This record gives sequence, structure tokens and C-alpha cells, in this order.
Amino acid sequence: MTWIAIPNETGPADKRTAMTPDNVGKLTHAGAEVLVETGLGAGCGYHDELYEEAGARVAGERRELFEKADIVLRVHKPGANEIAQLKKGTIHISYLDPFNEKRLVEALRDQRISAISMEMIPRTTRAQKMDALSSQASLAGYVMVIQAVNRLNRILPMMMTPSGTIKPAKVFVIGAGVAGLQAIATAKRLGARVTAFDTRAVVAEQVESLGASFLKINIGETGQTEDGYARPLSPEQVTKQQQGQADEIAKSDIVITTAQLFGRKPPLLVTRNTIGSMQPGSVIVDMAAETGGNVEGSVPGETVDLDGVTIIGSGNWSGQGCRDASNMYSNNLFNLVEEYWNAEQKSFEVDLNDDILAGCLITHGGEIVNTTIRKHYA
Amino acid sequence: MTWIAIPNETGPADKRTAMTPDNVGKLTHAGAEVLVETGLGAGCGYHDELYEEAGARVAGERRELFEKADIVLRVHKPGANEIAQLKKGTIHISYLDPFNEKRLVEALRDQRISAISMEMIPRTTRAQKMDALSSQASLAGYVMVIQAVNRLNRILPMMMTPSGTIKPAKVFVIGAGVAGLQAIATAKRLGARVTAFDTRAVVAEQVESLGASFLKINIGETGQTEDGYARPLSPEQVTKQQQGQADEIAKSDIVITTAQLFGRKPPLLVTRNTIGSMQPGSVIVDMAAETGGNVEGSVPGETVDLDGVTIIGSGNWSGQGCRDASNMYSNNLFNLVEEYWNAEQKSFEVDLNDDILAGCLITHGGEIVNTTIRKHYA
Amino acid sequence: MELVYLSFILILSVFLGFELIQKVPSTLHTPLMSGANAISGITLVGALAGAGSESSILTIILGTTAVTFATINVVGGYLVTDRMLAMFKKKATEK
Amino acid sequence: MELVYLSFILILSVFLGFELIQKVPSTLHTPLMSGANAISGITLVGALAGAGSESSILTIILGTTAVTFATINVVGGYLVTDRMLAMFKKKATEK
Amino acid sequence: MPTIMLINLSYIVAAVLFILGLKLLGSPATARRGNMLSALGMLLAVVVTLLDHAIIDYRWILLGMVIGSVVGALAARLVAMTAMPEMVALFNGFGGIASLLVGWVALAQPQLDNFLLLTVFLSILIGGVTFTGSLVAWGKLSELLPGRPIVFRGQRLVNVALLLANFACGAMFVLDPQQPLWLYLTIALSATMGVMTVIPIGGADMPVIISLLNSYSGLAACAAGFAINNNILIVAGSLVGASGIILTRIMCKAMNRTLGNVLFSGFGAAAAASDKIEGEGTALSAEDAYYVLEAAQSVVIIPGYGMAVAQAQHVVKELQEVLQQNGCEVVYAIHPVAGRMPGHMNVLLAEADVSYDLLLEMDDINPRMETFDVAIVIGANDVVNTAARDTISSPIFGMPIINADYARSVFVLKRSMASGFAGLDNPLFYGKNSRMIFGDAKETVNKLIREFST
Amino acid sequence: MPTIMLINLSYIVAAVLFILGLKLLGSPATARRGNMLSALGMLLAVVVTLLDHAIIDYRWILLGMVIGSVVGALAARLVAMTAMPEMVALFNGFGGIASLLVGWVALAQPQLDNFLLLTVFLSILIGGVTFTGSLVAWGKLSELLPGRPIVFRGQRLVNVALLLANFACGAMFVLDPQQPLWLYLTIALSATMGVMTVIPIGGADMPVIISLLNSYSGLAACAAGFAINNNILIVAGSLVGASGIILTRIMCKAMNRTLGNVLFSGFGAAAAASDKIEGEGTALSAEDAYYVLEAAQSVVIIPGYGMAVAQAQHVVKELQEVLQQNGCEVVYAIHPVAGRMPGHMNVLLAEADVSYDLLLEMDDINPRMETFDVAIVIGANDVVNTAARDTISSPIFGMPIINADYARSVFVLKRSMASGFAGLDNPLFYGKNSRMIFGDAKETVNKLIREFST
Ligand SMILES: NC(=O)c1ccc[n+]([C@@H]2O[C@H](COP(=O)([O-])OP(=O)(O)OC[C@H]3O[C@@H](n4cnc5c(N)ncnc54)[C@H](OP(=O)(O)O)[C@@H]3O)[C@@H](O)[C@H]2O)c1
Ligand SMILES: NC(=O)c1ccc[n+]([C@@H]2O[C@H](COP(=O)([O-])OP(=O)(O)OC[C@H]3O[C@@H](n4cnc5c(N)ncnc54)[C@H](OP(=O)(O)O)[C@@H]3O)[C@@H](O)[C@H]2O)c1
Ligand SMILES: NC(=O)c1ccc[n+]([C@@H]2O[C@H](COP(=O)([O-])OP(=O)(O)OC[C@H]3O[C@@H](n4cnc5c(N)ncnc54)[C@H](O)[C@@H]3O)[C@@H](O)[C@H]2O)c1
Ligand SMILES: NC(=O)c1ccc[n+]([C@@H]2O[C@H](COP(=O)([O-])OP(=O)(O)OC[C@H]3O[C@@H](n4cnc5c(N)ncnc54)[C@H](O)[C@@H]3O)[C@@H](O)[C@H]2O)c1
Repeated sequence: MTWIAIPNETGPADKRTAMTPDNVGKLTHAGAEVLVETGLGAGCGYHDELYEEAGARVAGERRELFEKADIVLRVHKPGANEIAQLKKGTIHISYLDPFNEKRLVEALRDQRISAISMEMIPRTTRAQKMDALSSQASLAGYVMVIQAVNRLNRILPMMMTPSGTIKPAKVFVIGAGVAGLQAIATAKRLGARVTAFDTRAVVAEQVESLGASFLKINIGETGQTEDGYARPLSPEQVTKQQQGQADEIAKSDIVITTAQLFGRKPPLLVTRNTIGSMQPGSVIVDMAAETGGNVEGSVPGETVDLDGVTIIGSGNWSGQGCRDASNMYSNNLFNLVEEYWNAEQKSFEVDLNDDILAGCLITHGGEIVNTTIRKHYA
Repeated sequence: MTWIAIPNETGPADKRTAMTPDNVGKLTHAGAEVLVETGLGAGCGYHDELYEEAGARVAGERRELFEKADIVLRVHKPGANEIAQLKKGTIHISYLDPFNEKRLVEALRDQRISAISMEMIPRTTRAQKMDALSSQASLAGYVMVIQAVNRLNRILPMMMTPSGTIKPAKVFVIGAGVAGLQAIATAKRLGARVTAFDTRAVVAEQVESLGASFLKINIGETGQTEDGYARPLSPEQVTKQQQGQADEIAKSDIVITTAQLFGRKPPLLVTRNTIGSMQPGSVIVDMAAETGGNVEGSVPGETVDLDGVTIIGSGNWSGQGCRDASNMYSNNLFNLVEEYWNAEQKSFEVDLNDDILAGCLITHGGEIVNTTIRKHYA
Repeated sequence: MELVYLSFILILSVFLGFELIQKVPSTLHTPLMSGANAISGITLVGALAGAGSESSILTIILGTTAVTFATINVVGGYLVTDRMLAMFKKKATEK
Repeated sequence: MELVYLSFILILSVFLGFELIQKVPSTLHTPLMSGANAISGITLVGALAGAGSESSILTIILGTTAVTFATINVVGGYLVTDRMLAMFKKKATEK
Repeated sequence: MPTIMLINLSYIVAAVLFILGLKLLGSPATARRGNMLSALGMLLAVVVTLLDHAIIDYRWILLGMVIGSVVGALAARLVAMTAMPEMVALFNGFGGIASLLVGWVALAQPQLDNFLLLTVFLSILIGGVTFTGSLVAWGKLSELLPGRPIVFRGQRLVNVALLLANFACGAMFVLDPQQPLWLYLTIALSATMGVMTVIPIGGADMPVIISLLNSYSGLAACAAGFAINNNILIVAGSLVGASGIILTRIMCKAMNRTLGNVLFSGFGAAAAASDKIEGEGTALSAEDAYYVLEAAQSVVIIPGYGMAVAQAQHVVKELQEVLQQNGCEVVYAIHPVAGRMPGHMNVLLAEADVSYDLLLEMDDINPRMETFDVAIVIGANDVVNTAARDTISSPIFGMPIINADYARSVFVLKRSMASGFAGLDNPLFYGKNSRMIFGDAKETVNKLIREFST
Repeated sequence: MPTIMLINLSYIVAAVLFILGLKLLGSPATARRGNMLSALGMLLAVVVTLLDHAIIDYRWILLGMVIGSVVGALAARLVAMTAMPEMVALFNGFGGIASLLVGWVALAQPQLDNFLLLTVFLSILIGGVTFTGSLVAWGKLSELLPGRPIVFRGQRLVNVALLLANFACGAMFVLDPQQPLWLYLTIALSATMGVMTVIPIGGADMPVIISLLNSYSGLAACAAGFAINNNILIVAGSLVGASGIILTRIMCKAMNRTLGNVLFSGFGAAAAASDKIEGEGTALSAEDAYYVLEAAQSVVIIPGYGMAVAQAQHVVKELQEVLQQNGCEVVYAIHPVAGRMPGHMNVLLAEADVSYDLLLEMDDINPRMETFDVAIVIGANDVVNTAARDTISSPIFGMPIINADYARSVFVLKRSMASGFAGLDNPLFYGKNSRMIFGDAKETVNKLIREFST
């Protein structure tokens, strides 16, 4: 009998939940015993009764979950004290941020937990259904635009009216990965003129496939990793990029930065100086604010005003459309569990040779089994 | 020499300004002397210097404006004390709300002010360029959607993704006038399924011309006034409408109400009961909240939570995109002044036979000259 | 010389035949085929001479048989085509 | 009988002429006209007989004049058409 | 005016009526009028022919015509709507035998030169093939004969032998017209050839064959016209012969086949052809694709990243509408990972204002994929890669795909045989029922739409 | 084979080459090849004709051909590109005179029956008209003659008289061929008729006239063919005659005119026609509109509420692209109050992904409206209502409008003559250069797009 426990999220005011009643139902149907903490889905409007109807047991005490669990499913990384409460051999699936959380990973290893990091799901076609980075980034792209639009002192679409013609607003998106593309699409939908830049050249076609234009900046050789992530730039390249963008940023009403480097601090792309060149009332959204920031002066978790320019660094983007965000994340978790579920033994089977698990399983059997992370720590 | 004075807005935190530097330039070019209060355009990022460059004189003292003015241009109605400061015969152009502000109108009459009410500009094809109700309502339609989207716990567009399919959100717009149509267009742009209802039958085609569907409710004879405004419904008709909508509202993620009756209190369309039938996390926007409300429980100027449903009644909608809103309002004012500007005498000429002025001029030469208002007061 | 004229006529008719049929909606394929088939019953004209010739018995027999068959082709062909087209027309107006 | 054949030929050619030209892009109007004009120089074939007949002087003079004019029509017509089309082609590939 | 002139001038008028008739038959609005005109032409031709001095005795003619008219009219009236094609086949066969007989009768003429004998031979040959071929077609369609292709070992050899023998007989017949043996042999061989040509062809292909035989019967009449030196036979016969060929080609195209393929597929040539298809992916032109779409009752559109690159969403919507106007059901099958971002297809299709109700998820569409006449894959690749389903060794094995290959026909619109995001070969492209329509998706879809303008 | 057979069989081949040549000339990709084929046919026909036994003396032939070839080749080589149309006119005239002469020569034949004389008369008549008509056309185009229509009082009467006189002469000529007077008179009258037909026609319409005269020269050759009993002349001549007529019609359509209008507009018939236009608003079919759009260099699209109602924005975008691919400049003129809400057109055009750069405000477009070949008004009414500009009594007088009527042609796409929001009649619809294309805007635009598929 496998116990799957889903505790409430305790992190920064994130209303998401790791499991929706729907997916809990599917888990129990597959033969698992599900234990949820009371109030689990309250933030998204899912009451305890719904979980119970889906076959879960609702536990009043958080401790009980950890002690019983064979599998823990959650959004954010566990607290240090919670790890100690887990049984040895428990499978723990959540975001982990393993590149920066060495201490946490070691604690998991020492507790002999099999920890799966949702950030590390490989970006392969087959793994897409479990890819929470994509699903949440996609929502983030949408939310960032909505937040920016909500703050802007203008409207996005063009309107030719008897009271004068309103020019379409200009939106500039830096970094056209999953979030950037969705931001482009959303801004286009609202009628903005959208331009985008990314260091990966393949992205140009994708940007244009959404009807936006791609800013060409000659910064020399760039390239991408096998997983499709961007490679970091040299300092000269960064300078070139900053210069190349400056003009576009000055003309833009909204700038959205989503540039990330897998496993590294994100690059600084918008300097104080450039911000000064923007019109008062413009808005910048820094998606990376919480992990270091693409924008000079952005404050993690806050919205600040700099020379009349609003800089949004609130983070927790996908929390805004929390119901859809939870649905997607929960689907990702369920798909992952289902993929490795042994229907006969009704248990999660860890196969170290599987290429998806090889990518996302960090600790197992008292060791750090993930080669990328091992290399990173070494 | 005609002095045109533009004072700051003092009303509820509205960042709009009645005149942009652009239009001030046009006025001075036409031969007027323009006097603006210091800080006039600050809310939209227009500094005093810009006004000076456009040929205006910036006055530090508000009193000076009123005393000097031959024409006063502003957004909101004047304060009672300000009227007394005006010269006799001054032309005062602003919103007036004459149906409800009998006292104010009488004060203007007694001061022998020629007061033009921007609400009363007729809805004719020729007058459209001065029609501030339209220009501001149009922006309001956009802003209401953006605010609702920003509050909703879901996203609007459909997304078929590896992490599951997100259904498109449903938006229901009640009242498809200028604001309603723009709300429909904006919600459609963001990918929502949009339905709308209006008592004026002609509107159905207009709604469909935006790709939305029109809800058919049989409430009997309705009709519209010559100016294209809706006629009020009988109590039975209102009940029928409430029932007919109830289902649609329960299914909707966002409900936007814009129903107004020219010169009357807006009808109550969404009852407490109906609100209870909506999903928690849904959003209602009541455009009419400030003038009486289409939604039971909406609070003017505030956003409240009712059974998990967010009800936005913040009002001052066009203030959000204040730069564009100001540009449009300012264009309306300028077009109005220009239409009646006597280029030789460089003055505003009041022609009581002109059909536009006949509609919007309320007091003149110590009398209430507007027939509609006279009838209303009688 | 006659042969020359006939060849001219043949060639021109063939080209004309090619040009006449261009884009035909698939619903018309069968009626068109049937209508063309009726025209090919023109051989009836040739058969008449044989059947009415009063020469040998064989010729008359052959001729009369030819007339019979060709008439079936002509009469049946035109009627069946017309029936198909009538149906077609009804369907079109029903829409 | 000859007249019958000739009439057949005439009728068939006329129909064929109607069918041959269907939709022509406007850029081709002039070349097509010019090319057709060159074909109408076929009257040269008729003129040859007159010019080479060795009958009356008048016939020869008329015939030779006809040959001259018709040849201008034919040679000039084809060449000028070709020139137009060559230009056209260049333009098309330039695009 | 001498009678002969009158007759011939009437023939000219009849020819004009035939020409106009055929032309009008090609368009729905005028088809019925066209048929009437052509019938009028026939009436005229027949009536004036009766004035001919060569015709002395009208009794037999009357007999033949009455019998023929009654039989023809009854057959045409009574036949069930569904049995019309076989009725046309039968009529056509009768036309063929009539031409054969006319040719035979021509032998009674006083002077027989070689050319005349040749034309007689041709009318017998073509008329005979038409006759028995049409009978077999009729039999197959009315299920008197088995509808499936009838084939046997060495069939091709037999056919070639038949043809050679027939030509030899023909030569002998021309050289030695007094010997009736050659005549009878020719008739017998032609009749056999007709049978042999049609039996190896499957019932589904019969309409094409009938159209071809129809063209033949025109040619037979034309040959008979030469044999008895009759203009109207030549004109009408060759008109039908030529337009029949064109119609046959059009019908083949509509079935997405070549005539050769129709004629010889029974011989196992089809197997060879499909081998070839396995090898390289069969290209199809937009024009040919049109004929299939025009006939389709249900179409599923499967968009992928290529639609986005080509910005083809608006024209795809157009295509959808054109198909719907044509009475066809159209839905979209959206694979969750199609495109390059979650919901990529949704953004684009919403932009083009495609109704949400038409967008089906993979799991909803797959169970009913078999019921679709055509699946149009627009710039998708990985999401319809059958290797993910069938090839265990494939890196994407196990990823659910949209089973485009289960539809009756699959059109794949892309620019080349290049692979998609995952960089893998796609067996779908080589499928028996798959056709590649190469080119930018937007342009291709545009072409398809244009084809729909009649 | 007897020479006569050889010649005639070659003629058949030549005829086939002419047919193929003409066909191929109709499509850009094959036009040049078509011209070559037809030239080959001509060469063949001429060469085999030289084998004719009737030709005894080659000297004069040689002389004529050498002179003709040199002059023709030089003229074709040296003419400026821009002067090609007049060169074609000149060549065409030469063809006409040649046919006239061939007809004349035919009089030298031993037996002259009535039919032959008739054909001789026709070749002289048509040849003569073609000759002088073409010369006048050439003169007008090369500006040797004034390009404007030359008209005078009673012109029509004169022309009718000319025609009658000519027919009378013809009759006399046939009845009394010995009297050369009739011949000469016929020649003179025909020549005069040619001049009279073309002088009242303006220079801009010359291309159409040349095409018509080209058709005539084909007919002249055909008539000459009858006169000398020559198949190839008949076939080639009537091919050119018929295809020339079709081409003339196509060219008229492209100019949005009828042939009658072209031929008689000089007589003030145009004035009468335009009176009629003033009265009711001239309808135009989408097919005819296509010819104008196909030739347009610049088009402005003026959308209104009707575009929204028809949900035509996507197809309008398509039309824009089709026009652009055709080398035409396309912009949109957006009136601030178009539609039923501020920015209505913007919402729709953004949905259809029309580039913002193509959207021009009223004030930007009006100054350059004259430079547009066509203004397409799509479901707009009030915003292009010229009464607002021109009619002081109009309730909307003073409202700025988009001056669609200043464009060279205006197409108004709406369902009826009904008024718009303001409920007012719109004088634009009755303008001389306005054409109403009735029907749902989406369907109409769709039809236009379809027409563009060659
Ligand atoms: N949805 C997501 O969030 C996401 C994100 C990243 C990656 N992916 C991956 O992307 C893939 C998506 O699959 P897919 O089937 O949509 O795309 P795909 O497998 O990448 O195939 C797209 C095909 O479109 C064709 N194409 C490109 N431009 C075209 C044009 N202008 N006209 C016609 N065809 C064109 C290409 O072939 P030609 O070159 O021959 O024309 C290509 O084979 C999956 O492997 C998925 O894992 C998805
Ligand atoms: N922009 C705004 O904010 C606003 C708001 C309210 C009112 N208005 C007023 O609306 C008017 C706008 O002018 P407009 O020129 O855009 O529109 P309009 O003057 O109302 O004319 C629209 C025309 O479109 C045609 N139409 C309707 N459906 C059609 C279809 N399916 N296909 C083809 N044509 C169709 C109608 O003619 P048929 O019936 O013959 O087809 C009608 O004449 C102005 O008078 C303006 O003042 C504007
Ligand atoms: N196989 C799959 O199905 C699948 C699924 C999801 C994502 N992916 C791919 O993975 C890739 C990464 O996606 P992501 O959004 O998670 O990336 P990310 O979050 O790591 O980075 C966001 C974007 O920022 C860009 N960036 C980095 N440095 C930059 C700089 N200096 N300036 C501008 N831009 C910069 C990156 O190129 C990337 O596009 C994408 O190409 C995506 O298509 C594939
Ligand atoms: N002539 C012009 O150019 C011009 C300019 C602007 C507006 N207009 C017209 O004026 C009209 C009024 O526009 P508005 O937006 O200012 O109107 P409004 O603000 O007075 O009312 C908003 C909408 O609410 C509707 N409504 C009233 N009672 C309702 C009920 N019980 N249920 C549902 N809906 C109800 C009205 O019909 C109207 O459509 C519109 O038709 C507009 O087209 C015309």
C-alpha cells in the first residue's frame, strides 16, 4: 500500500495547490492511498469535501502526512525540519532549486529520500506532459502582460476614433522562451506592437510565428545547450546586447524580461540608464527578479517606481491564475507519477536508466545520483 | 482677447487632465490666451514646461484662473465656491451631471455662466468628435476587462497543452453600448467566449459584428430613444431579464455590467441570489456602481468580496489609461471649442440654434436654456 | 481531297472536344458522361442508311439491329441524363 | 459537297477559337493580340499563288504586293511578339 | 437546294448543337439545357438523314427505332436512381455494337479501297471492345459479375497476344476482304479484348472505365463515319472521343489515381506501386488534392508549428469555411505539444476566429479518426509521427500522437521531407494513404481554396 | 504521295500548331513557346505552299518575301518598347490589305460563281476596313493623328449610309463581275469605312480597337481562304477571328466597359450612358471588378460597419495579400467613426493581423486619394457620404469624410442601396466612377479573391 501525501504550501503567499481533487481521484483510482492536509485547495476554491469525494483522507495534522508518506507531492521545496520527519526511501516530488540549495539536497540525501526536482524534468518531447517549468512559465507569460497592462497609463490596442487616434502601445520582450512566447502572444492579442529578442537564434522564427517582430542584434556566436537552454554570454556580448536593446526599450511602453540561464544567475539586461530613457508611466516586468533580476533596480516580490517607470518584480506569477496554474501543475505531477506507477504492486518504481528520471531524480538511496548536480557541486 | 483657463482636477483621485499640451498649442495658435494651473498634467506625465512651450501661462494660484477666465475647460463639475469666482458670461465646459445636480445648475444660471455639459453632447454622427461620453466609455470598456482579468483566478484564453486543456473563460457583458462593445472586443481579443445582452434589439447585430454571441431573452417591447439611448423597462420586464440572465451569469467567469439609462438611475440587473450561483473566484464589474449600480452589493469606488465573488465597483475607469483618456477628452474639448470659435473675433460664439449646442448648453444668459433639463426639473 | 477535309474536321473536332470540358464539379461527372454517351449514339445516323437500303438481307438485318441498339443508346441516354440532371437541380434548389 | 466540308471546318474553327482563349492576365493582352495578328498573316499562303502564277501582269503585281504586305505582317508580327514576351519573361524572373 | 446540301447543312447545325450541349453540360446551372440542346441536335440529324435518297425502305428502320425507343425510354424511366451508372454502361455498349454493325454494313458498298477497309476494321475493333467491355462493366456494377478484380497468371501475356492477333487479322482483312473469316475473327477477338480489358478492374473503378469506354464508343462512331463517309458521325464521334478522354482524366484525378493505375492495378501493378510509395513519400499537387477534398464528407485539420511559421491560420480558417460550404464536416485536432509554446495553436486559431467548438483534443479525436475522409496535416510533424506509436526504438516512443494515418487519406502540407523539432523521420509520410503537398503551408492552402472556385 | 496531299497534310499540321500556339499564348509561363510553335506552323504552311504546281515563277515571290522580311524584321527590331501597340496595328493593317489583294487576285480564276464572288467581296470589304482602320489606329497611337475622338454632326448617318452603299456595291459586284467599277467602288468604300469606324474613338481605347481589327483581319483571311478554296486560310483565319473577339471582350472588361460603349462612346453615347448612371447606381459583377483590380497599381480599402457585420476582416486581409502579390500597393483608410464603437475597425483588422503601418487616418489619405486606381468601400456608407462634403442641406454636412469618390474608380461592396446609421442617401453610389458590387461583403470579397486564381 502506497501512501501519497500532499501537504499545504507554506511558502510565499502562493495560492496554488499541488493536487486538484480531479487528480487525487485518478491517484486513488490507480490504487494509491491519498492523504491531504486540511485546507489544501482552499486558495483555488477546492474544499476539503471535494478531496474526500475523490477518495482522499483529510488529515488535520501536518506531521501525520510526513510520517506516513511513501510519496510526497508539493509545489515548493520542503522545509529543513520537514525532511527529518520523512521515512527513509520516501519519494519527494516538488520544485527543489537544486543548483542553489546544496544544503537541502544534502539533507535529502542523508535522509535517503528519493527527491525529484520538477525544475530538472528534461525538455524532451516525451517529457512535456510532466514539464511544470513550461506549464507554469506559460501562465507567467500571460500574467506578466496582464499585470503590466494594469499598471500602464495607456491602453495597448490602436484605436482610430473621432476623439483622435491612439497609437498601439509598444511591447518589448527580452527572452523568448516559454514565458516570453506566451507574453508575446498575449500582448499581440491585446493589440500591441510586439518586438522580442533572444540570444538563441532559432527563436526568431518562433517569435515571427506569433506575428511579432524579432530584434536583430549582432552579438556574435551564441548557441544553445542540448536541452534547448541558452548559453551564458561573455561580458562583451552582454554589453553589446544592452546597447542594441537600448533604443527599442526607450521606445517601448512595456518591457518584459524573461531571460534565464539554466542553473545560473540570470543576466542583467536592463540598466538604470536605459530605464531613465523610458517615458514616465511605462512599465517593466522583471520575471527573473526573484532569482537575481534582469533589470537593475527591480525588487523581488515588489513593485517599485523608478523615475516614473513602474518596475514589477512581484514574482509568483502563475499564482495569479491560481486555479488554472494548480490544474496544470497537478496534471504534471500526476503524469509523472502515472508514468512510473507499477499497476500491480501499486507503487512508484524508480528506474535509474530512464532518461527522464535520470534528468530529474536528484537523490536516491543515500546518494546524489544526478550527474549535472554532482558536477555543479563539485 | 479670450482667456481660456484650465484648472487642476480636484475630484476623486482622477489623474486625467482636461487639456494636453498638444491641444493647448492648438488653442494658442487659434488666438486664445491659455492659463493653466501648475501641475495640471502631472498625473499623465505632462510637465508644466510642456504647457509653457505650447504657449500657455502657468498660474500658481488657482483663484487667478477663475477670475480671469472667459472660458473654463475641465473634466469634472465645478465646486460651488468656484462658481462664485467666475466672471459673468464665462463659458464653462465640463461634465455637469445636470439631471442630478439641480443645485449646481441653478448656481451656474444665477452667475449667468454659459455652462456646457459634456454628458449632453448629442449622439449624432456630426457631434461624435466632441462626444466625451463615448471616448471615455470606450476606454472604460477596455479597463473594466483588464481589471477583471487581473482579479480572476483563471486565465481567459483556451490553451491545449501537455499539462491539460484550459477551457476558455466565459465573459458576459450586460449592456452593449459604447463601453459594453469595447469590453466585448477586449475580452474576445484575450480569447474569452463572450456573450452579451442589451435591451435594444439593434445591438444584437453589433455584438455579433465583434464575434461575440447575443443572449436572446424575450422581455417584450423595449425600443430606444431618438438619440439611441435605451428606454427604461417595466418592473416585470426587469424581472424577466434577471431570470433570463441568471443561467448565463452562473456559468460565467466574468460579468461586466454597463447598463445605463440616460438621465435616470441605472437598473438593478444582478441580484444577490444570482451572485451566489457563481463559481468562487469569479469577478463582476459594475460600471454603474457610482451612479447607483447594476449589481446588488457593489460598493462605489471599491472592490469587495461577496461569497468568494469579487465585485469591482471602483469607478473612474478611464482614469486607468489616463494618458490616452486625457488625450481623447482633451481632443473632445478642443473640437468643441474649435467648432464654435470665431476666427476673426477670436472668441467662442454661442449659437442657440445650432443643434449640438441646443443639446449640451445648459445655462446661458441667466436662464436654463436646455429643454430636456428644464423638463426634467419641472 | 475529301480525306483532307475529313482529316481537318477530325482534328478540329478532337481539339474542340479537349477544350470543351474543363473543370467539372464531381457531381456532374456521371451526367456529363451519360450525356456524351448519348451523343455517341450518332452512329444511328449511319445505321439508318443500312437498314433502309433494300440491298442484301444481311445488310438489312445488320442495319436494323444497329438501328435498334443505337436508338436505345440515344433515347435511353438522353432520358437518363435528363433524369439525373432534374434530380440534381432539385437538390440544388433545396439547399 | 466541298462547301459543306469547308463550312464544317469554319464552324469548328470558330468554336475552337472561342474556347481557346479563356482567362488571360492583362499583361498578356498585347502579346496575345500581336501573336494572333501574326497568324492572320496566313493570307500570305494565298498570296503566293497569285504572285507566282505567271498570268496577267495585274495578278502578278497584286500578288507580289500582297506577298510583301503579308510577309511584313508575318515576320514583323512574330518577331515583335517574341520581343514582348522575352521582356515579359525577364521581368517575371527579376521578381 | 439539293437534298444532300440540306442534309449536310443540317448536320452542321446539329454539330453546333452538340458542341453547345457538351459545353453547357459542364456547369451545374446549364447542364440540363445542354442536354436538351444536344438531344435537339440528334433529332435534327436523324430526321434529315431520313430524307436521304439512299433510304428506300422505311419499314425496318421504323421497326428498329420503335423497339429501340421503347426499350430505351422504359429503361431510362424505370431504372433506380442508384443503378444509373450501370444503365449508362449498358447504353454505351449498345452504341458500341451499333458502330460495329455500321462498319460491317459499310462492307456492302461497291468500291472498297484500303482506307475504307481500315476504317471498317477500326469501327469493328473499337465498337467490339466497347460493347463487351461495357457489358462487363454493367455486370460488375449490377453485381451480376463479381465486383472484385478478376486476375490470373499470365494475364498480361494473354492480352498482348490478343492485341497482336487482332492486328494481324485486321491486316489480313484489309488485304483480303473477300474472305469473311478475317471479319469474323476480328469481331470475336475484339469482343474478347473488351472482356479482358475490364475484368481485372475492381468495381470501385468502374465509373472511370465507363467514361473511358464512352470515349471509345465516340471513336467507334467516328471510325464508322469515315467508313460511310459521313461528316456528322466524324464530328460528333470525335467530340465525344476527345471530351471523354478529358473527363476520364478528371475522374481519375478526383480519385487521386492515374489512368494507368486504374487500368493495370488489377495486375498486381498496384502492389509494385505501393512499394514505391513506401520508399519516398508521394507528392500530390494542390489541384489534385482539390478533387479529393471536393468529394470529402468529413475532414480533420491537424495543425502544427509549420502553420504558425507560415502564418497560415487565416487561410486555414478560409479553407474550413469553403469545405463547410461544400457540405463537409470540418474539425481541428489539436495536439497538446503542437507548436513551440503551450497553447500555440489556440492563439493562432483564436486569432483567425475559429470557433472553439471545432477544436478537439487528441483523446477525443483519435477514437473516431477512421471516420474521416481526409486528415489535413498542416505543418505538423512530431505530433503525428507514427514512430511514437509503432517503433519501440524511437526516442519518442510512448508519446501519444494524433493518429492521422487512420483517416482514409492523409494530406501532409510542408515544404520538404525535413524533420521537425525532435529531428526524427516520420513514417506517416510514407504511408499508403498519405500524400505530401509540398510548399509553404499558406500558399498551399491558398491554392486549395482557389481550386474550390468553380 | 501526290504533292497536293502532302501540302494539305502539312496544312493540318500547321493548323494544329496554330491551335497549340494560341492556347499556349494565353498563359505567361508558356506564351513564348506558343508564339514559336505558331511561327513554326506558319513556316511549314508557307514552305509547302511553294511546292504547289500552280506556282511557276518564283522571282516575284522572292522579291516580295525578301522586301517583306527585311521591312518586318527591321520594324520589329527597331521599334521602341513603348511603341509596340502601334506597330502591331500597322502589321495588322498590312495583313488586311494582303487579304484584300488576295481576294482581288482570286478574280483571275477561270470560273466565277456567285459564292466565290461573295467571298471575294467579303475579303475586300473586311480587308479594306482592317487596313485603313488599322492605319488610323496606328496614326492615333503614334500621335500622327490627334488622339481625341474626332466627331462631327450626323456622323452616325454618314456611317450607316456608307454601309448601305457598300452592300449595294457588293450586290452589283456579284451580279456583274465584269464591270470593274463595282470592284473599285467597293474598295474605296471599304477603305473609307475603316477610317470612319476608328476616328471617333479616343486614343485610350485604341488597344481594344486594334484587338477588334485583329479579329477582322483573321476574318478577312478566312474569307480569302474561301475565295481561293484554301483550308489553312479558313482554319487559321477563323481561329484568329474568333479568339480575337474573345480577347476584345476580355480587354473591354478589363477596362470596365462594353464593346458597344467603346465603339460608340465617341458619338456622345457615353454622355447618355453616364446620365443613366446618375440615376440608379451601376452594379458590377465580382468577375468584372476583378479585371479592374487585376490591372490596378494602387488600391485603398475603406472599411465600415458592414465589414464587421459580414465578419469579412479575414478575407479582406486575404484580398490585400492577393493584390500585393499582384504588384499592387494596398492601404486602408480608416474613418474615425467607422463601425459602431470607437476603434471598431482596428479591433477587426488587428484580429486579421493587418499591419498597423497600412492603416491610414482620414487626414493622411485624403490628400492622395486621387492617386489611387481603385477605392474599395467595404460595407461603409456614412463615412464616405459625399453629401457631408457637398450638400449644405445634409444633416451631416460638415462631417469630414474619406473622399473615396476622388479615386479613379470606386467599388462599393454592400448588400443593397440601403442607407447606413445616419439614414441618409449617399450620392457617392451614383457617381460616374462608382460601381456597386451587391452582396454580403464577405462573399463578394471571397469571389474577388477567387477570380485572382488564374
Ligand atoms: N508546445 C510546446 O510547448 C513546445 C515547446 C517547445 C518544443 N515543442 C516541440 O515542438 C514539436 C511540435 O510538433 P509539431 O508537429 O507542431 O511541429 P514540428 O514537429 O516541429 O514540425 C513542424 C513542421 O512544419 C513544417 N514547416 C515549417 N514551416 C513551414 C511552412 N512555412 N509551411 C509548411 N510547413 C512548414 C516543417 O517541415 P518543412 O521544413 O519540411 O516545411 C516541420 O517539419 C514537438 O516535438 C514538441 O515537443 C513544443
Ligand atoms: N464609431 C462609433 O463609435 C460609432 C458608434 C455609433 C454609431 N456610429 C455611426 O455609425 C456610422 C458608421 O459609418 P459606416 O460607414 O461605418 O457604417 P454605416 O454608415 O452604418 O453603413 C454600413 C453599411 O454597411 C452595409 N452592410 C451591412 N451589413 C453588410 C454585409 N453583411 N455585407 C455588406 N455590406 C453590409 C449596409 O448597407 P446594406 O444594408 O446595403 O448592405 C450599410 O449601409 C456613422 O454614422 C457613425 O456616426 C459610430
Ligand atoms: N521539448 C519540449 O517539448 C520543450 C518543452 C519546453 C521548453 N522547451 C524549450 O526549452 C527552451 C527553454 O525554454 P525556457 O523558457 O524554459 O527557457 P529559460 O526560462 O531558461 O529562458 C528564457 C529565455 O531567455 C533566453 N535568454 C537567456 N539569456 C538571454 C539574454 N542574455 N538575452 C535574451 N534572452 C536570453 C533564453 O534563450 C530563453 O529563451 C525553449 O527553447 C523551449 O522551446 C522544449
Ligand atoms: N451617433 C453616434 O455616432 C454615436 C456615438 C456614440 C454612441 N452612439 C450610440 O448611442 C447609444 C448609447 O450608447 P451608450 O453606451 O452611451 O449608452 P448608455 O451608456 O446609456 O447605456 C449602455 C447600454 O446599456 C443598455 N441598457 C440599458 N438598460 C439595460 C438593461 N436593462 N439591460 C441591458 N442593457 C441595458 C443600453 O441599451 C446601452 O446599450 C449606442 O447605441 C451608441 O451606438 C451613437
